[in-house]
Amino acid sequence: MALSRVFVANRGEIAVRVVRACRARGLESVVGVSDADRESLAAALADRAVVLGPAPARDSYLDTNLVVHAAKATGCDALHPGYGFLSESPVLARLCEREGIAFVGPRAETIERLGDKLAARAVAGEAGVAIVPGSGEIRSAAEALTFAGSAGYPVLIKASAGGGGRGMFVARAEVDIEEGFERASEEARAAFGDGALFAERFVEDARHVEVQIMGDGAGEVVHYGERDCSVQRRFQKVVEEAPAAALPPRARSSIHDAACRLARHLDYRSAGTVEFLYDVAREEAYFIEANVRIQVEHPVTEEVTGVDLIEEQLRIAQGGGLSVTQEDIALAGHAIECRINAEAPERGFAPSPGLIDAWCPPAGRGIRIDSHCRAGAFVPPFYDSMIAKLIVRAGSRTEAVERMGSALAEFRIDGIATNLAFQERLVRHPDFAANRLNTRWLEDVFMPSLVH
Amino acid sequence: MALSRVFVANRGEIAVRVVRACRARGLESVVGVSDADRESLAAALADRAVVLGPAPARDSYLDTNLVVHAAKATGCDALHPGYGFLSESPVLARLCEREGIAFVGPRAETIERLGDKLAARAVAGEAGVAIVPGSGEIRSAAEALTFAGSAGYPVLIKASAGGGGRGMFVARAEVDIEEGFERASEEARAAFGDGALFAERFVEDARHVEVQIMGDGAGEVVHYGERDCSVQRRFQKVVEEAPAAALPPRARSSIHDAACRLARHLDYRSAGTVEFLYDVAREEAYFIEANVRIQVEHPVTEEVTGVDLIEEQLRIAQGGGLSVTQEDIALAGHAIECRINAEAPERGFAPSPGLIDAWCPPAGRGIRIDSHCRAGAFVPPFYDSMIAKLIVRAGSRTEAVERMGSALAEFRIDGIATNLAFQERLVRHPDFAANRLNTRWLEDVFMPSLVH
Amino acid sequence: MSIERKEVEALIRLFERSDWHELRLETDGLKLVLSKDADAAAAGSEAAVAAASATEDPPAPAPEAVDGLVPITAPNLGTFYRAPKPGTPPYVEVGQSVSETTEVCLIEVMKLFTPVHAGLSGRIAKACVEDGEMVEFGAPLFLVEPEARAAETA
Amino acid sequence: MSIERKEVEALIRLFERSDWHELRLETDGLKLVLSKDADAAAAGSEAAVAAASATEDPPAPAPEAVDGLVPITAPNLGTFYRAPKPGTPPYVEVGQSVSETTEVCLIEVMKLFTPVHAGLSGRIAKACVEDGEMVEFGAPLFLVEPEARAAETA
Repeated sequence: MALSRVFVANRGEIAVRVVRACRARGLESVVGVSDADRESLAAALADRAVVLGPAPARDSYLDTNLVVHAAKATGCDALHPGYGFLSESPVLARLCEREGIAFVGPRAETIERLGDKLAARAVAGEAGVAIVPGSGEIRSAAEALTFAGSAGYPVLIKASAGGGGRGMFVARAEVDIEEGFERASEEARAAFGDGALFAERFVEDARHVEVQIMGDGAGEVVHYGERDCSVQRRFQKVVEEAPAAALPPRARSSIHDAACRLARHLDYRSAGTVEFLYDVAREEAYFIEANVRIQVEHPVTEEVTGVDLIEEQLRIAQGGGLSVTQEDIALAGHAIECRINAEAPERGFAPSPGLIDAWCPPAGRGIRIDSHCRAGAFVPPFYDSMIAKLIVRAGSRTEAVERMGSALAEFRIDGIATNLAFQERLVRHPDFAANRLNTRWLEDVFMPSLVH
Repeated sequence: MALSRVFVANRGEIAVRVVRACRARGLESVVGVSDADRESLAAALADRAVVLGPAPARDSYLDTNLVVHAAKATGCDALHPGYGFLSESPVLARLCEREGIAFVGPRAETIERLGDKLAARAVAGEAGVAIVPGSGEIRSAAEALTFAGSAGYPVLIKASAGGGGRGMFVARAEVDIEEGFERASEEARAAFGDGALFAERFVEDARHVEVQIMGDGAGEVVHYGERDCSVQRRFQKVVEEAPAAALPPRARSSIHDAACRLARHLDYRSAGTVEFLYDVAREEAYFIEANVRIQVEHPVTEEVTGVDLIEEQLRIAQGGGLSVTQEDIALAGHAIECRINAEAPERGFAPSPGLIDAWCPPAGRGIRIDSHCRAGAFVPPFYDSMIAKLIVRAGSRTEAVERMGSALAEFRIDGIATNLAFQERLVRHPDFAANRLNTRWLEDVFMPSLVH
Repeated sequence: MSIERKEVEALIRLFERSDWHELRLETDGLKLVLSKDADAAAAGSEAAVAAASATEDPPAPAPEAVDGLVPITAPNLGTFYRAPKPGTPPYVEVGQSVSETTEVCLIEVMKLFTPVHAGLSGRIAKACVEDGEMVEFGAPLFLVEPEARAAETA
Repeated sequence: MSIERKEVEALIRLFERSDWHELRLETDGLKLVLSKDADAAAAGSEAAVAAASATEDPPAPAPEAVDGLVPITAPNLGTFYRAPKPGTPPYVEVGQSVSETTEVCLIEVMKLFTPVHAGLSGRIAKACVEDGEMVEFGAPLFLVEPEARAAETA
């Protein structure tokens, strides 16, 4: 499809990233902003910016009709949803389809099939991808008890519609089941308006690994290797790496294959991520879920493969197909990303919006900053607190860890509280250097080590 | 040699670069600054900074004894000279040797043999490296006439001790010889205190290409491919690229071989560059000179090879030898560097020192900034006007050119005049995009195109 | 100087955004007085310097009174329609009186038409947008002469 | 506001470095008064705000009078020697009077010993550096009570 102008339906660093990628591919860009983001970097860099609505996201970034109307009214023939906001909304994808706007992402039906966790597990089953031993939908504490009895404790009870750690509960023994079911069900209803739950075996020593895939929508699929995102706080990723250096080769190639199988099964279009729980003791990986969008942590994959994933998404939307075959994709070195947030770790990670007085990021060889902030920018209190992604690459993981420590030490942001010092202590922790990590390390080992 | 602490005998971005590389290799760093650079970024990032002397370089950065005394007094066991200042001084290298300080560069005798252009041509001859048809030392206009008669016009008359374009004169016909000899001789005496001259054939349509080499000092030598630095103003490089995309494969491998031959002939130690004049019409490359130090433009080579040249220099100084063999070195993609200077192109490139009020560099994928500047930094009037190197890399030259244009457009520096707009117009010129360039393009084609 | 530059900058920004007319600050070595009142005389010796030239862009249109007129602004991005249906007369004409609840136009988003209310009493002084144009959030749709003033000039 | 923030910042910096005691600036919408004189009363209404706390580091030592004492500073980095040779008496002792041309110490750089002259007349009040220590450019070597004041206190 000959495209000429892309509507960027997002804000923050990913809006900047998409605007730059459009420019690189010779496409114009229009960014739809809220009133709070009139002066944002994305608005300044895009060919045009239009103000959708007031600051609250539900009246601007999350209003599907408003976004599509703005895209049409500004003559856009494509729409990039970024991540978060409406990026996984089948409604947006379908509306774009109907209005003749190329949605830079999977087809609406793919989003639907992978968006619901239960449905996604069924798809994985069809594609022959191993899933963590789990239940179908559970409607009562009794059903949860039955499942736990056969799969063994601990058991994770989680919302079917969920994501981001909400509506999740770990039951370590029979006595926990009743409470876990009630709490997870309540949270699921509150957070997603849908109380449906399911249960699965909880792996104690687990790593979160995920495979970056890309499909042309006609059956061709490639993967760009995997990432390790085990460093999480409350199920939110804090640090991400590529490759997952701790994976044995057999497990690595097995998740690559599984991810591609799943994507091919759906004639997957655009960028996606297939997430796996890696059971360190059993050396087995289980499918968790698929993310039908570009992810926050995509730069670490770009740094080790040399590919530009956003440009590749645009190329596919333009009908140009995949630019490479699997054989062309070679990995070199190691990359790490730290999410830099406007938050105060010492005050329970309270968000700290406000005016950035000084912004002195590190620079030089092997340093990449993806950010929408600069000196004089205002971090509005309405949205996500991420203000930058600091990405380093080096020849080896050891060198990359050292570089990240130095880069964090150099990074100076004045005017608002940030997690820079927290991240620096994290990457300088001996366990991090030694890659002795799992999904519970941050909360069980690192956080307690900060208390004195 | 087990080293622990490196004295950084330089300022500006290269001092920052060396400090970071030391840290990456687990070495402490001490930077010797002038009074004007007390608050510099290098001083802030190094483990220690000592003030050598007042602002003028001759009383601080250029005082060999002062530098070595400071290195010894601060317990340094190695010294990195950067580029410019004392980096090509055999006196410094020898003094370091005598005092037991590892000089991060070639041996003093290598510097001596390659530092003088006539001597360097002789060495090239020994190593079987083709040089541009040229004379020995010429002592009179008559001798210049004789040479020109046999080699053909135009002829370049230049200082033997020189560099940086001073003491050079092009004679296009017999009538120019007398004046050219007198002027070149005068300038050579004034600039270098040494009036010795030589003459060589002047290639009309020439590219400046150069090969990055690295030696372990014991005969092992590798090359990291070549750079094209044809975009020059008054013999000063303005934009540099890697690889030299316009070179035919035969010419490319021929200069790689010649550079390695020359370096092996000298048991070359550390990083060096062998510069060639590429005659576009004849498809022949002639040796010009060798630079016995790291160069300003080294990052473009790093971006296409993935190697860290400064760390490699340190490794060699530590006795670790080369980290790679020639077979390990693979090139991918294309990189371009623009030198960002505090100067006003519209006022004859007059230097514009002063206070930087705002410093908003571009960032993101494929963008690298090597700089010592930030908001609030003062650009002192005493030194070189370079305030940043903007380096981009991309999959192809076309993409890299586009990325550089966008990056220059995004770069905002307030408070002082810069050449950002000049560089942007330059890289957006159709000739630049088409790589229709030679060493005279900037002055003969691009500069006139700016007049309206 | 014992006050940090960024604190001064922050104060100036704070002041610019505030409703205050004057701000006065004294610390050990520095006294800072900011005033929006052109008549407020600042004391002290007359070590005046030439005023730096002002080069800032004009401020973006904001829902504030201009020449005593108050804008009715768009509640969100959408297409502006002056009439309920094509071919029908517009909701309001210039010169017409409106009350807070008067419907003055429609804003359409993906075929969903939402009426916009005047939000104040007064007289329509100007229509700012052509029928069928896209408007952004906050854009002035009409300028209204508020009732009090309209009464004066009537 | 018709004055750019960076212009205000630049002015404040300029002022901080200057010898001026007061700076007064008026443009369309802004009046800026900077004063180093704590007694200079600024007019206008008393919309005072609490002074922001001062957190700036003390300025780096500079060759300026401290308590009326004037430093003799190092002309470059080097090793400081109080005496012409090991075992010989120092060039100067505390309490001793010096004139401009009095040699007060040696600075050695790679075995090259250069005498440092007092540069002013007065009385050595303090020796700041131990014999054999490395000093940096600009570091105070001695503090001198200048002649005029020395006469007063004599």
